[in-house]
Amino acid sequence: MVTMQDLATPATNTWCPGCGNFGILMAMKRAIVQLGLEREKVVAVTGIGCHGKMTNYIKVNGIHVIHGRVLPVATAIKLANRELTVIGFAGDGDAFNIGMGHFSHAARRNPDITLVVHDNLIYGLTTGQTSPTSKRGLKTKSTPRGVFEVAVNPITQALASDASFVARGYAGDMRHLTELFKEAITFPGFAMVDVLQPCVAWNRINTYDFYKERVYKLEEEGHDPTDLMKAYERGREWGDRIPIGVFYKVERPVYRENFPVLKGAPLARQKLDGIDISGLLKEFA
Amino acid sequence: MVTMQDLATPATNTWCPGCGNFGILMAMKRAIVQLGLEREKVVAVTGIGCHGKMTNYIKVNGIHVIHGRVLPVATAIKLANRELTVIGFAGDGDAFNIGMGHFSHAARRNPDITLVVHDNLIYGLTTGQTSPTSKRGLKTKSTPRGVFEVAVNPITQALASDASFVARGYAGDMRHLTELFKEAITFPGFAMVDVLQPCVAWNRINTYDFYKERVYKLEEEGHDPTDLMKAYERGREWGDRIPIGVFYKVERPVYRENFPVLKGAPLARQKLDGIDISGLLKEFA
Amino acid sequence: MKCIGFRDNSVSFLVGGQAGQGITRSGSLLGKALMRGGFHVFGANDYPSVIRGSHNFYVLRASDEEVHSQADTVDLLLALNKETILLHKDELTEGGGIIYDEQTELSKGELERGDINMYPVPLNAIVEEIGGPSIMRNTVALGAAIALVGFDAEIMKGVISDTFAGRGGIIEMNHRAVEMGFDYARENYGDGFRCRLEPSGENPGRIMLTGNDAVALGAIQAGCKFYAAYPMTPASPVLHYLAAKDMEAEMVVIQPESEIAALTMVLGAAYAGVRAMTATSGGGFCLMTEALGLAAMTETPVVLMIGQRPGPSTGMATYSAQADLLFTIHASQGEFPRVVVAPGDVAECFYLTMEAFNLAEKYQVPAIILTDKYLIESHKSTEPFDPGKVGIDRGDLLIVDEWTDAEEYKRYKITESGVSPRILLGTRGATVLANSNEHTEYGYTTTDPERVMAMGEKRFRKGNALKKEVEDLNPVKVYGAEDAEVTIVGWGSTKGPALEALKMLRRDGVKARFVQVVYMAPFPAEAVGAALKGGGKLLLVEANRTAQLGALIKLNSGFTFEHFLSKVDGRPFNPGEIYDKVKEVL
Amino acid sequence: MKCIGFRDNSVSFLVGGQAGQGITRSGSLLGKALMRGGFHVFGANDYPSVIRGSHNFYVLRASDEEVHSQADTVDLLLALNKETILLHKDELTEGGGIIYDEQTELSKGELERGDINMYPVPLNAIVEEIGGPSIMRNTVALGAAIALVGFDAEIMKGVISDTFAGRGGIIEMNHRAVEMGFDYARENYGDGFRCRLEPSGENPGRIMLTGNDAVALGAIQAGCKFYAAYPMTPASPVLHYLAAKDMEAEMVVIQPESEIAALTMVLGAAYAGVRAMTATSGGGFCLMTEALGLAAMTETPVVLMIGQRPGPSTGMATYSAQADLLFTIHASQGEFPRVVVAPGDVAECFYLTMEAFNLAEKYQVPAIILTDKYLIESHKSTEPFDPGKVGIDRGDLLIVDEWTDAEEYKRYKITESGVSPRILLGTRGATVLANSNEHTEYGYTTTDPERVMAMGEKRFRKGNALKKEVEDLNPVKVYGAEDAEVTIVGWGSTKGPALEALKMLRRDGVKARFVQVVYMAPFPAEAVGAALKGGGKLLLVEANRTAQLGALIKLNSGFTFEHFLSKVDGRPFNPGEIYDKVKEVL
Ligand SMILES: Cc1ncc(C[n+]2csc(CCOP(=O)(O)OP(=O)(O)O)c2C)c(N)n1
Ligand SMILES: Cc1ncc(C[n+]2csc(CCOP(=O)(O)OP(=O)(O)O)c2C)c(N)n1
Ligand code: SF4
Ligand code: SF4
Ligand SMILES: [Mg+2]
Ligand SMILES: [Mg+2]
Repeated sequence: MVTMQDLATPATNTWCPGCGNFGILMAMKRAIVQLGLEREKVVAVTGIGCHGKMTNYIKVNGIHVIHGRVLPVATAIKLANRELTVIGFAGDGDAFNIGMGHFSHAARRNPDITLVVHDNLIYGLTTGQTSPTSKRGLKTKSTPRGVFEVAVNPITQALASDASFVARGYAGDMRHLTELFKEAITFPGFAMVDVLQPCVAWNRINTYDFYKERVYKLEEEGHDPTDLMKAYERGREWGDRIPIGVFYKVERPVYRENFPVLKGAPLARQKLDGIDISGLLKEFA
Repeated sequence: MVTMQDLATPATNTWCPGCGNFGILMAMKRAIVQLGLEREKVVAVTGIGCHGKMTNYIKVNGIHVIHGRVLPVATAIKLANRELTVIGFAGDGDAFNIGMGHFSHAARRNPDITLVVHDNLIYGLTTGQTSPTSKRGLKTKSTPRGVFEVAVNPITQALASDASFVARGYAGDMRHLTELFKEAITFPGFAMVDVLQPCVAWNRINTYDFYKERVYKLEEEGHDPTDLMKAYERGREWGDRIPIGVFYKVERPVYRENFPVLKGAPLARQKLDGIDISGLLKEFA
Repeated sequence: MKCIGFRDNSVSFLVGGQAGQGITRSGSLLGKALMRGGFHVFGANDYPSVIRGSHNFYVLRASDEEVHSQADTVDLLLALNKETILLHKDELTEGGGIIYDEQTELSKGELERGDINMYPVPLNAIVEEIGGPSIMRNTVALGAAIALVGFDAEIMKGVISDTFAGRGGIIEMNHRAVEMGFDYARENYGDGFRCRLEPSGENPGRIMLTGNDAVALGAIQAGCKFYAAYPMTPASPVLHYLAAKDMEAEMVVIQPESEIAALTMVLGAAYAGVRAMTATSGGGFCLMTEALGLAAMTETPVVLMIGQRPGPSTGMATYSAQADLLFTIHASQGEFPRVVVAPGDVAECFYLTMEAFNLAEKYQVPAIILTDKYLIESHKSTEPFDPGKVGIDRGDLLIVDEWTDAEEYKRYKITESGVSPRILLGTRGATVLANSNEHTEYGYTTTDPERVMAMGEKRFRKGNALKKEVEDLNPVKVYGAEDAEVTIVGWGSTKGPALEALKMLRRDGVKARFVQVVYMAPFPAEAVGAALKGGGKLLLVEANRTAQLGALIKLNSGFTFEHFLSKVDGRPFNPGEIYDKVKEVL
Repeated sequence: MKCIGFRDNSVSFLVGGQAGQGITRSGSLLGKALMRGGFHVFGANDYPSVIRGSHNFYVLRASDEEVHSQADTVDLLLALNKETILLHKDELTEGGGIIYDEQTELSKGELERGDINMYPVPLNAIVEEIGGPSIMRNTVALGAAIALVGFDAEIMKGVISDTFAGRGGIIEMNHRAVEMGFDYARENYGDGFRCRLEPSGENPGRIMLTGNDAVALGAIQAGCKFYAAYPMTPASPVLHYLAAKDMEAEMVVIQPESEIAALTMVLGAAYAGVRAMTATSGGGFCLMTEALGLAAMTETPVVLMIGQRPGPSTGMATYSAQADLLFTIHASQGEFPRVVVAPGDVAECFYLTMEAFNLAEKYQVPAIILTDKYLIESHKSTEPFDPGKVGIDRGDLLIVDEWTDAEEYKRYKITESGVSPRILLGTRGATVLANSNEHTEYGYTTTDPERVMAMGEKRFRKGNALKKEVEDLNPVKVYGAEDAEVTIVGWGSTKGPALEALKMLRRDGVKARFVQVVYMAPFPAEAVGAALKGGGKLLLVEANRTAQLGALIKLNSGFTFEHFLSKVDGRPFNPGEIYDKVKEVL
């Protein structure tokens, strides 16, 4: 069985002390250990940003891609080899600004992958500009008078995109987050976990203190995660109370069912010798 | 006053006979005439696709851009000169596939522009591939066994993105469409009109007959366009009954209010002489 | 088999009408029939970016020897509307003919040529009699055309049966249309037309297909199992073909949300160990450039076809150009080895696609197949492909169940060749870390100057090895005279017209050579040098304004071109244009 | 004013510590103080892509004559942690010194140099005494440093007052920190350190700023009213600066959802008649390439700054490179004229940004300012900018209320120069149609071969006119000896180290020349030719592996380089490296 030790890497961690990413990393490692996954069968796909360093810090397969492209890469890896557990890690900017174009499409395809959004409501690695999830009024390097736009809401975006598993976690609640990760990873279909992640360097508003006072658990308030309209309503809640937990889940056909060839061995294991196109050539003769 | 005649161009129309785009073109011309807009003060921004030919067929200012980029171009034109009425024309592929990344962001900024989506549920100009709004099961050149993905729903996408005016029209109902266009154009903020547009060449399912049987008007059923949750519910309706009309509208600050400099003359009319950076240089001295 | 043309042993047809009238389809049906009758054929289409209406045409040339391109002139015009007559009458050879509907009203001034034959045929009336759709007028015209050139209606009917297999009624009606057109022409015009294409009675077993078809087949044969592409003219047919054949090809075929998604998906699949590919045109390639660099940095073997069309920007979506060469070679930030290969005919489309997959995997680099609209949408008859000719070479990809080396697996192990062994994801005992940041051998991010230099050098060593291999791969082809007075230099689709021009020059006794540069990156500097030496006057032929291949040759091989034949209106070169230029140069 | 260094009239400092410790800030405060004291300064930072922790450093060099780059060695090390000592001790000049916290434990083996001076200072203790945050240790060290070189604490305090204007408490504490560091060093180390930087007592009125600052100021001065950019190192500071100054600059400043949005927004604003700009680095530029072609085809004047960093792909985000030149020049499908200009110092950043705006509008083409991290993040002191030097020239932009010509307005009117007059949207009596498809003079889509050729030629005529103008704009600068034994050729940020190397060579009596190529597109072939002629041996210096400028020179001007000094570890050239290479070449 894989242990926490097995998941460690020799890379020096360069996140700021106190960064919410530590909580996410730890919860993810625990989830992997508790689910008994083999590290060779797990693939982490990361975008560019502080969150993107995940691939350096967790000893599973990994590909650190370019900014915003976690989802198409992750989708394809899963199609290429369904024996792999594919987990994407994206920043809020990564997922909902430059990567926004992929989000709804991944969701509607419903590949059996997990997307963890390290949602610090800010651009961390590029030193503190506004993110699409930054709330109105947040002062950042690029919005010195405060953000004007209405923030992107990952929960309602996911719902409107027909995502089949929509959840929010909090990096400050490790136990809860670990359980969410386990549920998302084992959920058959596209599972998004938006994680509230304090950025101690740049976001002075959405801090641990901020969340501690506000965060509550959907499951403790009898939320029914199969009720879409209720999910929309809870998803819009952000103020004195901020819900975490599973907003919505529904099982529907996963993307790989679209492809007859995937009924056989994983693509990556298919032999390439003996291919015969002579049948195909007939139509051209 | 501008007349229908004034809005004609010498370009030969190359849409297929019977194409729904004719209805959209006509309704838009009527809306412009009825609103008494000057053609020099209107700008059409078009994407690439059959819809993109709009700029060739309507005698207002126009810029035919690249596939998917109608919204950022339109947003900037309006910021550059608020005296212009800016109307974007995008295809369903243009707006919701390659251009998806801009849609939510335009909506949440709330520039005072109109977006008309020529929603034929197919790729027209590229000869009939699936579009993000193609419904499950539609057989196209790229999905010969039928579309697998859940279709993108422009209405709920717009709602989840906090668009302030969300409507659907039908190219087969010119009078209704003209009124919608007028309302959208005069609405202060980001106004989307998703237009059901039969493509007689490639979409053999969502035809005039298909819509004639199904389309009904929200305003005739007492829909309250200020009720967001009701808007979501109506927005999800697609079957025997398909609603058209205004799903939702709410007035909120428009994007230009974010910029102090826009309180003065339009940017495009600002004089460039006499700029003096000596004050700014002080901090470097 | 007998082919008697007006000026040579080839006959040229032009089928013209409106978009949506099935012009390309008709022309290619005729082509296939002629091919089955023993002839070599080449067919190219011309159409604007319009679904219905607007003028479309298809030129088809047949001969008893290999045909590489359309001709400059038309021998027999199949005019499905009056516009076609007016637009193309001047292209007709003296003695040529026009098949058209008998009810077409042609006023005197409209056709000023007395030197051609008019063949009115009751196209509409016959279709009405049969009770078919109006598009069937094409078939009537085809019937008339083959009658005029002395061809066999049965072969034509056979092609129709195969093409519409399973659609009984349509086949029957079309057969009748062929027959009635054939009979009408026979009866009314007899043997009057002087061009002849009499079949040999033996089908030589060739295939007729487009470059797109050939690239798609090459991908299948190469074991490509994952294809993701966003529609873009002229590359979309690869998507359509593979989507239709995904079961036979055992391939996952996806139309994703954008070109960015397409290439990043391909990259994901390739990282997981699957041969994967995409195709696009210039605008889509722009959007892929960032992921191209990602493939280079992560050393992931992706394959990408570009179908060039005239730019800048949207330009002319349905026309052809060769103006993206330098962009393709330099695309993406930073410096890295890549493969850019430019096939010049359908057979090369097939074999070079296979080679591209091999090189991509052996050197773990992105490989680009650089084509253009004219190459990938034109039909050509060719010998059936030999799958064994190239074979599959996956290089240092280790497919094992378990990693048993004492040393931990290093994705970017520094080796002498620069190539680091790959393994499949999921291999027990090893995890694979790929990284877009500069990285250590294990794949961890680093900015340490020495490590960074070592990794960069490793990638460049691969590039050198790749260059050596390419120099051995026949990267430059030479056609024609050893002792040439003039050497025509070109690439990609200009090969066809250039080879036809060579034929014409040979007939004139001019000693000419054609040098086709096949590999653009790594650039085969030596092979190009060898091919140009002693070639007499040098004439560069490219479908661009800035002589892009010329720049590469000057830079790498030191040759400069005094003569440049450029074509930038989106239309292919005609052989005669090249011929004329050679004559001018000499 | 007196500057006495060890080997020349310059003194070098290195401030080192952890990310998040304000290293760059400290170094630049010191730089500004020295500048106000009459010295010329240059400061460069080095940091990994990490927010907290990890080693960061800043090198600052000051002299009584202009300084163009850092030096090879360090005279005085300000070590805010022990790691800094261990990492940089070997860079110290003989006789150099280290300021560090007195409590740092250095075991014997760790510092093997007996030839340097150790200046322990109670950095922590002083900060504790003041009750300031630990980041204030920097200020104590600065105080000590200026004491050691004989500089004036009051000037330093003045800089602090200005920098933290309005934050009274912070100013006061920092003043005390300077004083206490200063006094401690005076008392304990007196005049022992041999480097001196005694101020002249007169502030010469120079400014010290980065290339990013200068580009931003250039944009403001050029009348840029719209700036949209997606954050990307090293170009983000332009966004930060302009966002902070949007009122003063009267500019709309936007951070949109992606680079695609950024450039298409800029294009929309420019189409509407507003001067508009964006900035990015390689990965973001990849995403902009499609819109770049759109700007070319629609003839919309957009301005774009690229800050190069090492690729491929994410590479090393916070380091420097010059490997995107050929990509930049060839980016986007099709062929079109563009401006690519590469400033080499902060003043050029300012003036060439202004020139870029003018050329973009005069020729209605995209203009790119090609820089790199080293250039745009390093500080340099320079003469205050002269806004009149370049001026604003909007070319054929007609700003009128009404279009009164008898002829209807044609956006793409075919003119002799190739430039078609622009008008503002909203002008009465005229509508403006821009089109990414090939188009007629009015802007309607066309594929007509003659129209298409005419429009393409029109665009190329613009390119020729642009080329002529560029040849007149000082596109190549020559420094140093007329009768040179050796000519160093470079571009962009290598200018600084090259000029420093020239100084060193002059001291040695070597006759050397430095040729800086400023305009990359259109390439000033003649000016380059003139500059290289008679230059003796040619040495190319570039921060890339494939000699990209070398390729352009070979292709356009016919010169080849036998000698190439390349640096690809992301770090800037040191003058000594160039000097050594020249010595080797001679
Ligand atoms: C194409 C591209 N544009 C911009 C960047 C620069 N960049 C790196 S990380 C980042 C955003 C970081 O924000 P987020 O995604 O929220 O991640 P975080 O650092 O907060 O985890 C940006 C813009 C890039 N790497 N690539
Ligand atoms: C970057 C890019 N990719 C692909 C294309 C090819 N293309 C042109 S139109 C189009 C889609 C058309 O569909 P839609 O947007 O729905 O417009 P419609 O033709 O149906 O009006 C595509 C993919 C392109 N022009 N640019
Ligand atoms: S900048 Fe913010 S997100 Fe990044 S490591 Fe520091 S605290 Fe974490
Ligand atoms: S293809 Fe469809 S959308 Fe395009 S013009 Fe024809 S009917 Fe209209
Ligand atoms: Mg973030
Ligand atoms: Mg469509």
